[in-house]
Amino acid sequence: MRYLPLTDTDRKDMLARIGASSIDDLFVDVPEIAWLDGPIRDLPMHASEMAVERHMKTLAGKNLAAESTPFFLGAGAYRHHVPASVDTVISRGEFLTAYTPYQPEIAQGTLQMLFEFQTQVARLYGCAVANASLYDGSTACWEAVAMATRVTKRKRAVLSGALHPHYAQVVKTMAQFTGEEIATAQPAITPEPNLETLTSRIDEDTACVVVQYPDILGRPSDLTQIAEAAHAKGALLVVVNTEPVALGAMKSPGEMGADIVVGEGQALGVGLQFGGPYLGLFAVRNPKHVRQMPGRLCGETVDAEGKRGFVLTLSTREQHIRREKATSNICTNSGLCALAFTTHMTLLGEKGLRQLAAENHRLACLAADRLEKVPGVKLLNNAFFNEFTLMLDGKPAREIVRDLADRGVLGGVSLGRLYPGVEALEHALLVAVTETTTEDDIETLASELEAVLTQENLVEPAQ
Amino acid sequence: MRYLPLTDTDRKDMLARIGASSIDDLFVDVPEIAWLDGPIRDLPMHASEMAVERHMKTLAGKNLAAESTPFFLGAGAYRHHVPASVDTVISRGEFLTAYTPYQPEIAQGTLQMLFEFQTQVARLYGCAVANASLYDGSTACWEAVAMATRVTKRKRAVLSGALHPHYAQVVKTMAQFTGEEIATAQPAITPEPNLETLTSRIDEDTACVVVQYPDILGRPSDLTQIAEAAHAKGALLVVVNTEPVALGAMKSPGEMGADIVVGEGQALGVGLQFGGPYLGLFAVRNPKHVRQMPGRLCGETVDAEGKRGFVLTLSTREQHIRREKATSNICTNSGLCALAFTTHMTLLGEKGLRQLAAENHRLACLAADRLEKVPGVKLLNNAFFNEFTLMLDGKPAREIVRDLADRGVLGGVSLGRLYPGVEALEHALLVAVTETTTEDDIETLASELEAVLTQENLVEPAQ
Amino acid sequence: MNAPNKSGWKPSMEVADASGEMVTTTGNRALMLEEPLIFEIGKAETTGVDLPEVDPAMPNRMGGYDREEPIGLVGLTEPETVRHYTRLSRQNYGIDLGFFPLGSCTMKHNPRLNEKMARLPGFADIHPLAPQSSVQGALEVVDQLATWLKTLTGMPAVAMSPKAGAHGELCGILAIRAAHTAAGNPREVVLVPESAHGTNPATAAFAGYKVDNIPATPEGRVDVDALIERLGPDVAAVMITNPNTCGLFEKDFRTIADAVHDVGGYVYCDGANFNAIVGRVRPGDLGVDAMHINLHKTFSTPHGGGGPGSGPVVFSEALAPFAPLPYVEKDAEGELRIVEEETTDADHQTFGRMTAFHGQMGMFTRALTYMLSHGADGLKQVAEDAVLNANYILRSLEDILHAPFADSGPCMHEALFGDKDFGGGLSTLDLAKGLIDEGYHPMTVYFPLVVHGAMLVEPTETESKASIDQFITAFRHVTERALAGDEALKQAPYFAPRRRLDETAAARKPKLAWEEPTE
Amino acid sequence: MNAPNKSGWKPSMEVADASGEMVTTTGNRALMLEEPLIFEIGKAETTGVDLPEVDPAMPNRMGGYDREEPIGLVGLTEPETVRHYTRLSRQNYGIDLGFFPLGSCTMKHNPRLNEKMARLPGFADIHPLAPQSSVQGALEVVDQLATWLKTLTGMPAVAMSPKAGAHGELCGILAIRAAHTAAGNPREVVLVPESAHGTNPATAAFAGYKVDNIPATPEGRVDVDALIERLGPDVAAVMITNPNTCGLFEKDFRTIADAVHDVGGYVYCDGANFNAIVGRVRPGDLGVDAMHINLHKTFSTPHGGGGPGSGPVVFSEALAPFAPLPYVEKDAEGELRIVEEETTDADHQTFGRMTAFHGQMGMFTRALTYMLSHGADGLKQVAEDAVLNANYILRSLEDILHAPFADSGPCMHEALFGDKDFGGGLSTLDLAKGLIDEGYHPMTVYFPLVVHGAMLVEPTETESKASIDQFITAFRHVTERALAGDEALKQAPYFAPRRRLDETAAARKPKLAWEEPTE
Ligand SMILES: Cc1ncc(COP(=O)(O)O)c(C=O)c1O
Ligand SMILES: Cc1ncc(COP(=O)(O)O)c(C=O)c1O
Repeated sequence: MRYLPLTDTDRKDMLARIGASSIDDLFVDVPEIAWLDGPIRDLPMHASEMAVERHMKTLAGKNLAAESTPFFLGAGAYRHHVPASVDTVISRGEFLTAYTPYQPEIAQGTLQMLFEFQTQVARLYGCAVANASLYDGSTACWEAVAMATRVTKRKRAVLSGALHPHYAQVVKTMAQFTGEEIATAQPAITPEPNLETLTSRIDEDTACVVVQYPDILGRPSDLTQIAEAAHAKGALLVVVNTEPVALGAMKSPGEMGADIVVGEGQALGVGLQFGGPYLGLFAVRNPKHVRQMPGRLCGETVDAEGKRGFVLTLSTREQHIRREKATSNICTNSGLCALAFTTHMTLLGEKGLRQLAAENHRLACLAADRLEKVPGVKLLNNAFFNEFTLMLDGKPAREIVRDLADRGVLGGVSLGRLYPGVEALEHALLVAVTETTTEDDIETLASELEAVLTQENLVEPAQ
Repeated sequence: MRYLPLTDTDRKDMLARIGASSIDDLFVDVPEIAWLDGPIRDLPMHASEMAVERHMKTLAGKNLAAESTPFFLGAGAYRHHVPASVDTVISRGEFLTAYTPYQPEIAQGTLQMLFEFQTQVARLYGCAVANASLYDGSTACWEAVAMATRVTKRKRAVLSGALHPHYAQVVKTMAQFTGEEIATAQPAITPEPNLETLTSRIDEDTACVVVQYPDILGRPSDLTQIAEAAHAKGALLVVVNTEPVALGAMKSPGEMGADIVVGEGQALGVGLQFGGPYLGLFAVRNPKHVRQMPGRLCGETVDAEGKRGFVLTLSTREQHIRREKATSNICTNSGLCALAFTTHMTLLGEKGLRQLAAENHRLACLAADRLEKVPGVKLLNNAFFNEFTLMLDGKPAREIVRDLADRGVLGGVSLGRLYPGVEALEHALLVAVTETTTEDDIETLASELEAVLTQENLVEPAQ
Repeated sequence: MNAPNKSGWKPSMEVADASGEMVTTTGNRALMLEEPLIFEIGKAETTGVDLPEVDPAMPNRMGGYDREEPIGLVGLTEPETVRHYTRLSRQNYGIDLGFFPLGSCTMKHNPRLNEKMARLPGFADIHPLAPQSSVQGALEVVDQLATWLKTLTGMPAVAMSPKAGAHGELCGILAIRAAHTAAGNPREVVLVPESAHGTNPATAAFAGYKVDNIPATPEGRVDVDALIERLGPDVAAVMITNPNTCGLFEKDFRTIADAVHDVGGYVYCDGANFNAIVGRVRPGDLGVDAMHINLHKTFSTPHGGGGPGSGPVVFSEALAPFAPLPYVEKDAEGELRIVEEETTDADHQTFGRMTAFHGQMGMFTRALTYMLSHGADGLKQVAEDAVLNANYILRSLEDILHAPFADSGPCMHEALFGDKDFGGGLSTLDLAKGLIDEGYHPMTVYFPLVVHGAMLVEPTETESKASIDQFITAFRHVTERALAGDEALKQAPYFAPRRRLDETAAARKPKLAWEEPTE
Repeated sequence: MNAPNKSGWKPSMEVADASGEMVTTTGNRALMLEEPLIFEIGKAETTGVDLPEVDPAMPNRMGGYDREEPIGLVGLTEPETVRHYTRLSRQNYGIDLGFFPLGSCTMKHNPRLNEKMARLPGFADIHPLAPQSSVQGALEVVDQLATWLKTLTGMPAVAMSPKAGAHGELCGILAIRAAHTAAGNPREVVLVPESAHGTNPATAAFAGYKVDNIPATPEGRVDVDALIERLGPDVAAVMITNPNTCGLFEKDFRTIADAVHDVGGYVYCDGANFNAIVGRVRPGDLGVDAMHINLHKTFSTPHGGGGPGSGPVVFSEALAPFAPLPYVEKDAEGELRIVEEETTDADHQTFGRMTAFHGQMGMFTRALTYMLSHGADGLKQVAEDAVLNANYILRSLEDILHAPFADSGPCMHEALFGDKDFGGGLSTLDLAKGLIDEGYHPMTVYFPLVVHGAMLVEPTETESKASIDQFITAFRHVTERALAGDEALKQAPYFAPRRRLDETAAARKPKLAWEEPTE
């Protein structure tokens, strides 16, 4: 088999050296009850590269790739153009086939890139320190809540209703086992987030308040106001961002007083990938909180000759040293996705990121203007970055999304998909627009949406 | 622009250091008549990666990729499965972005791989020494003729009629300028090559006789017999091979007495690529002929500490040293294609190459049997490896190929395409079958061919 | 790029060659190249993308939250970017470079077909919330992979969404907790052997359990008697790694499992070492209730310098109803669909959602490609060759190194050694650094904790005999130096991009982000 | 892999560190790894592909030509293969690693988008003889690229099939010969300046011409008077490189061209250095009849360690009819088609076919991608930055190095130096090897032949100022050592994978293929 270098002669020679008469001798400690003879049934035998490639291509061919269709999905996962050189970098065997940098003398490549990554994330978020990545935005969100309870020694977390529902669910899942109390709400369908309602829920037992920026409906909020309210009660402000590109145009959460900023990084370098692997970003504004952070941290130091170098540091927070007292159980994180993110960010730089953000916003404004003109469509948002909420007349948005898909347009994410069974939300459609969206795509969406909405109002469908 | 690191500040600073007031100062030696102001007209301005990618993908989308259709083309370019790891290797920046290994101390990677490549090619061809590659099989063929004239000091080359017509044309093109006399003929449509006719054309003025193996119609010949005839007259036997996989099953030209063996190497590692870049292979049986060889040669040596290493050697044959007395004018050759070839060959090894050849032959036999059953189709060949000639009733094969293409089948290469205007050949179709051909593909070709041939015989087309 | 005096390299730190005669001003040593930080070479106004200039007059509907202060990022053009990361990469060791016997981490070859398949737009360029009819092929990947995992482990259910091994552990423990809770009492304690990986106790604690350690026997296995002794109604679960982190098969796993089940507890198996038995042993036959599988270990998805991984969890009948959302199932018409909503029948009492979307799709495509490549026969061979290679190493080094469990029977996929008898104050660390100079990535050191100065060597099945033989020669050589107390080893590595790094200084005054030097 | 004692490395040749204390048995030095030949580690029975076993009973219709003897090949599995070539690659220098100022070779960054586009199945997986209706997109690539080349050069026609620069030269000279022949007399002589690249005289000779040298002036340009003097009815053509290989623009090109035309000769321009003027100067305005363009220089297709290249040739009206087959043209319906047959009207007197198919498609897609990326404005900037960088280097080193043409005006894309005044018998070669230790690929040395100990430095436009500044510092440092006669330089490089290699021994007893050692 093409991945197995031992020959039968090798195997014989090695068994002889070991003093075993057959390979079965090496499995003597397996109890009889668990012995199998022959390869496990019901599974195919080995196959050539060509045969496997055919099989996988057939499966891939059954999916509608975003690149081949007008595409407007967001809701926590954004499609951006990833420069070709990003793949060159992450495909370097020295990065791809390395492990966590436990031996820093021969892992400076990974370590220096992580140090650069941490710096980029911290600056993007307006924070002091970022870690070397977590699994994704949603788990980072839980880690932030858990950290806030450690820092404040309080158990109650207030979640904004406009936090991505999957993120809220992850937090609630964890909290049901660990005793945190999670106060949450459904998003109110209003042109602007209602901060009063949110801040009124903060009390003396509140460890943190968790707000998404821009939120699940695409609306920005005045984080300063929430920060003040939280800090007044001794609580921390946790801000979640699912679209890092937004921060190329919009004030950072750190600048506005967030204590912990977490987010999803897939938008840069990583791609859609049907939801994973993604990239959890985690940063704190106050360097004093560093020792409460979850995950790996890369730090600068010097070698025995005085040359600058990098190492994983503060590992006494981590499971492999601290075991049950660790700040998190995370081990393998999203190293290669961090590399993709940092490479993309390096290509962008301050200038490119700002341009990218501006271009996203420009096209989103165009799309909002155009789509609002479709009869039966209303734009909810007063403000947005590259994603906004449309209110649709007629049948639930979830069905409209399916109708659009039948016409070859991936028109957005319905709130019905995100909040199944919640009637109040079922006519809302989230539409995301990025630099990959063309003006033709916008026109196609507008006309197909119009067709779908009109058709629906006919007694006999035209088709 | 994304590929240009100088900033405007850099440019200003650098001009100052140079003592120039503007960039125009550096172009003062360009005569006024050739000055242009502003970017050249009629060309577009720079574009983003995304825009360029879209443009190129649109063009790519207008071609019918072999992978997406039953595919039977050969005639000097063969489609084989290239293992994914080949692309990993040739994409390594250290290989991809290196130059010809002029500084051997920091080019051992390229040099050692070339040494291994030369050894593989020499063994495949049954020769003593192979060079480090030429452009492609057709130019290698001319180089062989030119070398034979140098070795024998004679001017006449006898070309087999069954030599790939493009190769014969290249030889004739060159010869018309350099005074060689080229004796050539058209292929005779016979089940076996007629060696008598060929050997009868060899005389005391003949520098070499050039034979393809298997030939353009897919037929093998007894090279031993030709070698004897050639050697009897003091001429060299040049053998051309366009399908290296064949030599995993068939006797090598070197074993049968060929003096110079040349060929096309694209079948391994390189791919179809619409005809280029390809890989010219060149080997000699007699090591005494080495100093008459064209192209680069990599040789083993030692470094100042006695460690084994590799260098380009015998460069006194080459243009950069020998100038007008060089054995060839070639400089840049096909280095990266050689790397792809050698990587693929290393993955195959003796065992894999033999298996690959056997699988090609098995499927070709299957196809020949099946296609012969189609009414109006006759198999010409008595013997073949993975390509054979069919004689088709009715209209010229060239049109039948087009009809098949309209039905989504790339059914083969018509001799009409290769020998335009030669009526005697216009009903012949070359069909190549490789391990990438499925039994379904064969069935599809058979039934579509039957449909096309039948349809043609109807007075009113069914369609 | 590479501005002078910008990297950590100071001009005064010239490099001298062996003879002390040759020095370089750049700090480079031919192909071993120094590289500054992007912040030292990049510029705010430089970019490696071509996008329209920002037009301040353009409509702005961001609600007044414009970012006015500089972000503090720098850019590089594409040539500079490719070079920066290429130079950095060359300071790294990877499997592609040589033997990487990092015990417990299973550094096997990452087949390149996997990489190619994962990049097909049909897999890489689809949105997790795309209409399900438009991603049936992706759901088939999930479904086929799930089938392989269930069949290989002999377990009836699998949760695909966990993002790595530790996340899988969490998934398993949360299901156990949910099952206990559903039965009326979550219980308090999870038992974890001393030799367990740090993620085991950390996970149990993260899920709200108290952790009790179980001792190991002198032969390197779980002390069954001590464990059974400790069992009681407070014990929610035991977490046992099998094959364990000493590289041994837990012979009495079934006995333990039965005893745990008898007191109403659940058995969590850490399946990080499944690669030793895949295709030969089905954990389902041993009484396992939940087990995570690191696709990035057993099924060859690349580690990428620290992730991403993927940690699907197989479940027994008892735990299956509690599996997390979302999951993929076939509906009546045979169409695959993603179940994202809680339902409340007996078969579906999900403990909830662990992550935003459906799991590590990019790893699924790679793992499935790997499984199809090997097939059932190949996977069995994988386990056998991995075990053969490890035993070969164990028996080739046991005469010279302390091999504490050499008499405990054959090892599985890894061979464990200890640091006894080293001379001159030399340690496991010194030996590891000596191996770096020899061109190897060191084995895992100081883990598991049950062996002093532990060295855990895992060759995997993708290493050739010649490679292992050369490693044994080098390892013996460095060991001999350690036994002889060779002082020079204390300073190793000599030839790596950096000499030993000061980890204490790094932790004492953490410098975790770059700051503009104040001059 | 890496069996002990298999590579050139002998066990006795241990590596010592700076202190002489640390040695390795493997010959490796941490990340600088030794690697044996495949023939030393591979086996005839090992393979890295999974194909059916050969069935001897299978039908055999090969006519009795079975290969019975072993071929002598060896195989490696995929893990071994990837590692073998990765280790080898790490012994190579490339643009991705650092500055590669190889004069005349134009080692500019190879954009990764180009690589990605060339691999699209719609380009990479199409057959050269596929029905033309099925490859219209490919023909559009050829056609669009042809349009760019004609527009950029201001020439009316272009032949796309030549496979590299030298093949392009051949194409041009054959067209010239065909034109002369058509006019009744092929003529005998081609004039070539002393400073020309070796391919120029070699090509002329290959095409059956006698070569006469033209001297250079002390300022580094063609001696116009000598050239005009030599002109006559026997002269078929002059071949002039512009910008020339001394890095200077041939100011009098037009004068020369007119004089050549006056005697009925043709002007061939070696366009290898077109990168210096692209977008700013159109060779068509200077009287050129034929010029090849190295897509692998000016238009960024990668050199790949020695190729492949691509050398399209632009033609004047006079030569256009003689262009080789095949070519792409638009038919009446606007469909593109490949013309493969000779036709015999006045507009089509092709000299024939130069290569089997239509040219280097894989390079065309890359070059077109590059052109579209830069656009007309970007290409102009390319030329300007390349020239700016070269002049910056010239002026930053002329005080310390012999710069023979420093007073001849600004240089174009490359700066030329000579070896005057080195001490202690040190040479250009020693200086080059010293730069290797500093982490650079040396410049071109001993070419052009008109300058003693020539050093031709071509930075290209894809180098940053910081990179060039560091290079200048290092170059000055090594030059100072050369001027001071520093003996240590004679032994350089010290840090590369190999010390200086014995080229004389290699040529004396050539060993050009591996042979099983006889023991
Ligand atoms: C035995 C064991 N358990 C659990 C883990 C954790 O897995 P992951 O790193 O994927 O979270 C590891 C990883 O090193 C391990 O070796
Ligand atoms: C001036 C000059 N002319 C011609 C050539 C030959 O080009 P190629 O190597 O593509 O055949 C070169 C390449 O080095 C060159 O520099």
